[in-house]
Amino acid sequence: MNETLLQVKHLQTNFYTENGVVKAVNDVSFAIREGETVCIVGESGCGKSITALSLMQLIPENGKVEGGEINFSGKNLLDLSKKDIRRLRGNEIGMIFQEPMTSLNPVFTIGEQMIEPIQEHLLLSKKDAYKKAMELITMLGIPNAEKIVNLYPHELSGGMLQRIMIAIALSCNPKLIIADEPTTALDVTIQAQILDLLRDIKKEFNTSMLLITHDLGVVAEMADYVVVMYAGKVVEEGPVLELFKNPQHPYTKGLLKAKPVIGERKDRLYTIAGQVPNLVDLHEACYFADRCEHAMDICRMKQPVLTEIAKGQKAACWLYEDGENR
Amino acid sequence: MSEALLEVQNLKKYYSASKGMFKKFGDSVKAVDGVSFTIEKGEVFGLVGESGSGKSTIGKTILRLHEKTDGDVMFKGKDVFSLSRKELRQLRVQTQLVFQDPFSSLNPRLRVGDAIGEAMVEHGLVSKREVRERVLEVMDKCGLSPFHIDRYPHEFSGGQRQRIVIARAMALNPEFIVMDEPVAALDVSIQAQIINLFSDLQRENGLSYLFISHDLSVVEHLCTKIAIMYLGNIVELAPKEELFDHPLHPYTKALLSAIPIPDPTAKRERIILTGDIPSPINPPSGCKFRTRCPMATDLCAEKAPDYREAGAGHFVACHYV
Amino acid sequence: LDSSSTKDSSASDKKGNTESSSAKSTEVKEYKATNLEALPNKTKARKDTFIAGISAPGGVFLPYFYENGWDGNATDPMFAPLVNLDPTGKPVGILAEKWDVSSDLLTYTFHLRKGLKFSDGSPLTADDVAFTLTLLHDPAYAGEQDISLTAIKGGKEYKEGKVKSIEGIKVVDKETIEITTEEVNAKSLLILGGQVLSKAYYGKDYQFGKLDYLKELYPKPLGAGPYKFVKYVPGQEIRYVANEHYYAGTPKMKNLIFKVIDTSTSLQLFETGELDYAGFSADDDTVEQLKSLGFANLEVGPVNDYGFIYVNNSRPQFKDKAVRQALVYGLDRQKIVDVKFKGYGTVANVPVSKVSWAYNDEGINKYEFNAKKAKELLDQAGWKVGSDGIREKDGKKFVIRYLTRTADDPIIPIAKENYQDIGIKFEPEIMDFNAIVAKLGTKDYDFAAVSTSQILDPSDPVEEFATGNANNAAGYSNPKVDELIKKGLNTLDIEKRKVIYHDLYKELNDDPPVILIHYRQSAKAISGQIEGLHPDNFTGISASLPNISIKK
Amino acid sequence: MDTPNPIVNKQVKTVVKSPSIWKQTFRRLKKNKLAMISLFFLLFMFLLSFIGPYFSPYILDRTNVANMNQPPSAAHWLGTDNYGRDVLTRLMMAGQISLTIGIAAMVLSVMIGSLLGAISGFYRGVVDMVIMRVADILMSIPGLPLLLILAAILSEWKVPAEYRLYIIMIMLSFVGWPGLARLVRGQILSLKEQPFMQATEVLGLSDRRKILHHLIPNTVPLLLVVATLNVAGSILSESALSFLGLGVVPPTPSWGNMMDAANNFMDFRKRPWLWIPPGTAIFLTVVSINLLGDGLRDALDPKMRR
Amino acid sequence: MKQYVLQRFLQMIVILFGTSFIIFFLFAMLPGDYIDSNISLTPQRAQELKALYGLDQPVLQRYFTWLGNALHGDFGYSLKHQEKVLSLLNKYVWNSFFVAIFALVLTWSIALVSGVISAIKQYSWFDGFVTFFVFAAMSFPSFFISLLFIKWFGVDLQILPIGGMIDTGSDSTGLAHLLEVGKHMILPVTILTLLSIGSLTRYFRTGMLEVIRQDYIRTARAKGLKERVVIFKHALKNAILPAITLLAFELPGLFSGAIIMEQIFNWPGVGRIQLESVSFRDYPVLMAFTMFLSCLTIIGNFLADVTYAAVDPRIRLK
Ligand SMILES: Nc1ncnc2c1ncn2[C@@H]1O[C@H](COP(=O)(O)OP(=O)(O)OP(=O)(O)O)[C@@H](O)[C@H]1O
Ligand SMILES: Nc1ncnc2c1ncn2[C@@H]1O[C@H](COP(=O)(O)OP(=O)(O)OP(=O)(O)O)[C@@H](O)[C@H]1O
Ligand SMILES: [Mg+2]
Ligand SMILES: [Mg+2]
Repeated sequence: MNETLLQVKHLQTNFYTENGVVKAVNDVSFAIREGETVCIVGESGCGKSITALSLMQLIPENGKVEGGEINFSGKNLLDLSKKDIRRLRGNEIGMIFQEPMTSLNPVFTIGEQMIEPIQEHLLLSKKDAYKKAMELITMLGIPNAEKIVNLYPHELSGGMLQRIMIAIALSCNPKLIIADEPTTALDVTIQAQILDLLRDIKKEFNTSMLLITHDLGVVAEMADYVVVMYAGKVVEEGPVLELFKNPQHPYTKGLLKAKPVIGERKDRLYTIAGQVPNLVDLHEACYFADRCEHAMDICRMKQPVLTEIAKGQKAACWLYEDGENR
Repeated sequence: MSEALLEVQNLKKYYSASKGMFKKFGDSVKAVDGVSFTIEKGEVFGLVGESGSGKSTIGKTILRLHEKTDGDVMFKGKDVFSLSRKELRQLRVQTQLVFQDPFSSLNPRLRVGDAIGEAMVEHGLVSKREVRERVLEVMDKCGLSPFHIDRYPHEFSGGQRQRIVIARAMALNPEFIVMDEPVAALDVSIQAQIINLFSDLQRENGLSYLFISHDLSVVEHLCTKIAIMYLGNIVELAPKEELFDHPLHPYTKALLSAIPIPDPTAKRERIILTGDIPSPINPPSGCKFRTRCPMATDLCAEKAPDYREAGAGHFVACHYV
Repeated sequence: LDSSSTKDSSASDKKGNTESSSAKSTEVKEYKATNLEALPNKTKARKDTFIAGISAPGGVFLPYFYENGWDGNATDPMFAPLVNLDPTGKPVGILAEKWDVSSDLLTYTFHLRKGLKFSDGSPLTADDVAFTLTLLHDPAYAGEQDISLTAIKGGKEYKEGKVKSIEGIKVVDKETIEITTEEVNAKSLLILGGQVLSKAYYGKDYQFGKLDYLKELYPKPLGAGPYKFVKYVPGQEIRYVANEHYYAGTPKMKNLIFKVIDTSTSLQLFETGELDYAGFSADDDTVEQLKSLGFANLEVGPVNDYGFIYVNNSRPQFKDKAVRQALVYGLDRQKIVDVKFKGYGTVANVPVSKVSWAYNDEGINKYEFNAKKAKELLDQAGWKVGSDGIREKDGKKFVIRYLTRTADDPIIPIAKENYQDIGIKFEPEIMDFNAIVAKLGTKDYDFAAVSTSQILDPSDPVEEFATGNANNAAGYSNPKVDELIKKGLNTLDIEKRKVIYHDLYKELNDDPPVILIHYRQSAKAISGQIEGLHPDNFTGISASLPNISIKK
Repeated sequence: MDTPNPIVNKQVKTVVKSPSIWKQTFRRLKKNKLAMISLFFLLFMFLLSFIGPYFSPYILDRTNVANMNQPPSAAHWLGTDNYGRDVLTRLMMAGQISLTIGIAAMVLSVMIGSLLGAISGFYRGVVDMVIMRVADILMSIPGLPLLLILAAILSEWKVPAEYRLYIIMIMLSFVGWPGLARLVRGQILSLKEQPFMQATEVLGLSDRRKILHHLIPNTVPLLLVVATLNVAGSILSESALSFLGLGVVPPTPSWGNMMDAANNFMDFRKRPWLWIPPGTAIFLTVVSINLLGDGLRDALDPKMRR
Repeated sequence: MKQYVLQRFLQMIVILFGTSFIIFFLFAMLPGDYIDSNISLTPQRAQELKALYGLDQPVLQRYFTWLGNALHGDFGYSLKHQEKVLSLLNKYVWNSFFVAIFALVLTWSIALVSGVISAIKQYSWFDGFVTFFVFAAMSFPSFFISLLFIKWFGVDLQILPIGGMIDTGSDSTGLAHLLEVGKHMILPVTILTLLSIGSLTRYFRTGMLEVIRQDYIRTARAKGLKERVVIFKHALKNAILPAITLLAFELPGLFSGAIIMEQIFNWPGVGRIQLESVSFRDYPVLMAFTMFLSCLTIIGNFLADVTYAAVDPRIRLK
């Protein structure tokens, strides 16, 4: 059994806004073992990206990690000095951002931006770094690498930019890759190619991966373990097979039902009625209760905790609590 | 028989590729290299293809955000590129575009409510007093909550921004929308909600779409006609059922085989594309796909295949079908 | 914007010293250096160099041709004149041993000293003098010397190209030159006896009507003064070295430097030993400061000019003599002087400087500030106070627009207040010098502040009051004055002229063409280790340059 | 049992009006202590300048030579100048002029400059060429002769002193716009290429709206800096213009000409009460305008919201 | 690109003609001419002199005479200095240039660093100090600050010369000369730097405040780059865009001389020449100098446009 590489415990990240405190990540815990791929899925706006950014300690200025622990190879990242964190970033933890267009600096060429971490962490010469950058570009299926390195971000298509972001994240062979929707802008053939690539890397270097995606197909292909989030909280988690076969939480069930499947050709897609709560004024209750088909009185009064229901599978739902806990 | 809403004929769009402004190198990027299609009223036209094959470029060019290089675009029988300023302004109400990248297409200094509402007021669709109500309505349809209205774009998650952009386009009640990856950033439940909204609008208001997406399951669900693009050209175009049931072009086949299935236990056979990935700056001779095509022959290198009708309404560009 | 082309005030003040017979120029106060130990190290380190300040030389080092008064100062040490003024303003011979004037006062004969040489060793003869005067008659000559004032016989014809030489200029022998003029003019002597240019050097390529070749020589001066030119560092300094061919012997001080300075920091430059000599406009702050230095010899005395306000006599409201008198009575000139010079200025009532031999204020009305009197005079003149407190006559308000160059002109607040009190509206307006001059020329003004340039001859400042004089910016006309002006120039006898000018001053005092404001003083600071320097009001330091030395 | 709290805000039918941008900005500004102090200080300066003189026992322009150059005392809190005038009274009167000029010239030049710059950067092409070339010409004509000529014309037309002030303000902004316009244009050029501007095109917004609501607000930080710097510049250049006969006409005081009155070394060394008060007034005004500008900048920056 | 440059070049020529025309006429409109400024001349003499200098001709004719000569490279003689205008300017302009260029480099480097630090440590004591300092320097007129510095360093401490460019009477050459000039330059350069540093610091600070909150800065951090690199490379290049325009403004400034500073420090620069040319109505100097500055302004603006497009690849020149 591989060792745990990353252990997140009770992570709490809040944003201070005019309208109040946004509890974007609210007591989130999970772990990633070496060589394991953990997927986070969940409602858009539920705090997936912020969770990832909290790990890198790159949350926007008006936000703050206010509690919890992030243990990475035995060190609590929250205790590290700025310098040590910097050394980890890009080198041991690579991150792929969700919006590639705004995430690349418009005034530097692709090449200039790619060689930076290579030079910084792998200490290669500029020439070698360029060579490596071009290799990466080719590896990610973008033709004409020598020309691409001289282009500016706005001259590439969305998919190309996303692959550039992936290339940057992979460039220093990190131990952990955090990928925030890495393949949304890619066509399926390229996506398949990239997923293969990620898998190869994972196998070869025993790299762990935190994958955030909406595409349940991708989850099914890539994940070893899945964490489902809703409104800043983990509502269910479990090994991928279990979870797809046997979703427990009503939200997870809804998610799986909502996905259009090739060849099905339904008239309407299944949707979960209602809307996500405002993360500013959350009350003591199950946050999903208002949209839940099985909502009970208790759901509106007390928050369920994440408990193990089946082997390795946990859910936070009153449906599965024993009577005495109520 | 439904009328043609949008007619695109042999559209070309080349970007001149240059580094900075001093050194010119290479030729132009042939982002769109002769594309023709027709979208009828009430139709959802899917555009699928390789990343970088020119989908977004088509979307922007037919709405005259870029100047074309060649070809014709007719909207409701009028040439889009020869519209007067006034006519163009009318076109802007009738047509909309949802950008691929939602964040950068939102003005960082504009509150979301204003971003959605301003065009409505500008075009006199609602009065200033009513606008807020109308905005809330649209937001609700697109899965946004009322409390979002006074926030600024950077305070949203990727998916929420996507919904803002969709709401902004919907607010004008257009007849035709270009959707550039509108649902890629959305989680499936919201995605379902939005897609349902799209089909409702299509059904009830006769709204037409050019729907650009990588997610073939969504495309299959929503679109009536689908075009597959490869490197600036449409390689196959057919009604939905026809395309999914009888794909002809080898690229289409590869594409369909690569769709990830949301079932971890599923076994699948993927057509792996190997070979050099060509660049739009100097595409390969003959058939552009030949470098990666499992069935390429010498003929493919010599001659570009004709774009022809292989069945009823089923067009394809390949020598071997 | 220092735009007057007058000579350096700091180097041109007269020392009214004790031997002077004139009883009027006695206000000079001297303070001797008390502590030579305090001399700045820089000064102490200088053994054979004397440094004086100069404001803004332009680099044209040729008398008559420079366009910039400072260049005039720069040429003084290099080019000696035939005749110059002594510290009392009377002519003395320099290169000319003596001169004779014919009894009809029309012919001047200059007798040059024997064996004069230019600084390159070449001889200086009457030919050079003749050449100099001829050059000034050349039609291409564009300098500011107006030789026509002397009315040399045949000069006009020469200028027009009708004759080949000037009839009135006659070289008698190597050392004697005779110049015949056609009009008596008390000022001709100084013009004719000006600085001498070498014919051999400056006249080599001379052709009638073409003077451009001289431009080449502007930066390479050659004269017969006590110092010769070494080097001009543009905008920085002019360096000279003692001229061994100087007629009175090689000057004792080997090196002379005119350093370019700005008046706003000249005090600091003197204080830190960058300058051996500096002149300042005197006020109590400056004098105190200079005294406190301890190492400076200080002379505080009057300056050879005066300040006044032009009044446009051609405007109806100022035509009336009583009104002009009222305007003088109504202005607290003492206050202006006090504010401006803080105890070192006096109110002017005579249109000549106190250092001039012509100065005489006997029987002169002092026009002490008297608002009541001013009001009476105005009332009499028909200017009645209107409802808004402003006087009016024939429906016209009494408003004075006053043109001045600087915003901190003390006349502005004081005149505004004073005139307000007697019912006149005073509107100041600030303008650049050239614009004011242009307005004076077209008589498009009410009041304008001016200061005279250095007064070499008492006639200089008053000539323009003559009716019809083209420079009569005041538009003043008084037949009696016209006559006295003419008379003053028609004799060369100083005693006679004194009387004439006294009469003129009395007349101008009663019927004032302008409002005289101030006489000012200057503080001249000389480093304690310098001996023999006696700056005067007519030649500045140049007269004593041959005599200075460093105290051992 | 109390009723459970609704977790989700049900669609509120009664539409809450969103606070206007100005109200919101001011609310945020209020949280910035420095900016508020500055705001109050500026208000204080205005009151002092426009109301203060009425409480002064001294008549503004009355000279009193017997009383000249007095150091601060109980009778003259800030001493007297070399005409014996009360420095405090003059300081307050001067404030009227300096504050007006500083702020009005700033507003005017920022308006002209940003608008022309935006138009030029937005339309490019011929419009851009014309505006920029006019700017080039204006920038290459030396200010000094231009101002001298203006002075000559004003005096020719006998424009009364009190109106000249307005002309100077217009003049200052007229001379000042090309620089600002170029700065703004530069920013607009890159803003214009950003996708959100493409989005406005898709929405069919009018050019007016694109410029005024989308482009210029994004240059606000720059404009605020220029504006605040401009105030200092205008206050000081007013006195420089006085020398050319364009500024306020003495004896009317302005902070700038009060400072200039102390331009010799002796006043500088011996009579600090002549220059410290106007200098400090300018300094504090400029600093508070700037801090206020900073505060506004932050308040208007959506990403700075807390 | 070539076409763009050509087009701009043609525009430049047109503008230069326009400017020369405007300036000539403005100048002719100024009350008083060169001769008028000499009050001691008799009217006849003044008339003669005007004829000699050609000042009595109609403006248009004078303009075309001037233009004709200028096109032949002949800018005439200075009336005041009686020297060829070009050689006159050449004598003084470099003195101004050297002070200006040192001040420029100093200003930009200090402003850059302090502006950037102020921005990333917004509202820190450093930011406060910089703000205070910047505005103090801005609130006092330049002559005032100059006098203050002269008093401190020249008179009280006596460590720096009060004015001029060389020690009086010095004939030093080579290195010694450079050192000597350098010493005299310290105060003028400091003053010029102080005067212009304020606004620039502010510009950099705002530019930086805008940029450091962008997503790509986050990316740069995520790559594990040193904070220094993140700020001074990634953020700065974006923040510096408006500064390019500012830098272009500096080009003519390098040669135009600083009138007040030059006067107070007796710096033999061209500022004084320019001032004189205006106040004496020495039109050949003024025209030549203004045309020179116009060229520089236009070139500066052109360079700004080109550099702008080079630094910001999103902008395309048309
Ligand atoms: N700077 C911010 N200020 C205030 N709230 C913020 C900020 N950034 C994010 N949020 C809020 O935090 C919540 C979580 O955002 P996050 O980006 O983590 O969502 P996500 O799960 O990644 O969603 P998506 O799948 O749509 O990207 C959202 O509700 C969002 O509104
Ligand atoms: N502004 C531009 N300048 C130069 N080249 C560009 C520009 N925009 C796009 N391109 C090029 O045009 C081609 C097509 O781009 P486009 O954005 O249309 O692709 P796409 O099909 O939308 O891809 P994706 O699915 O990745 O978004 C790409 O090769 C891209 O590099
Ligand atoms: Mg996200
Ligand atoms: Mg795209």
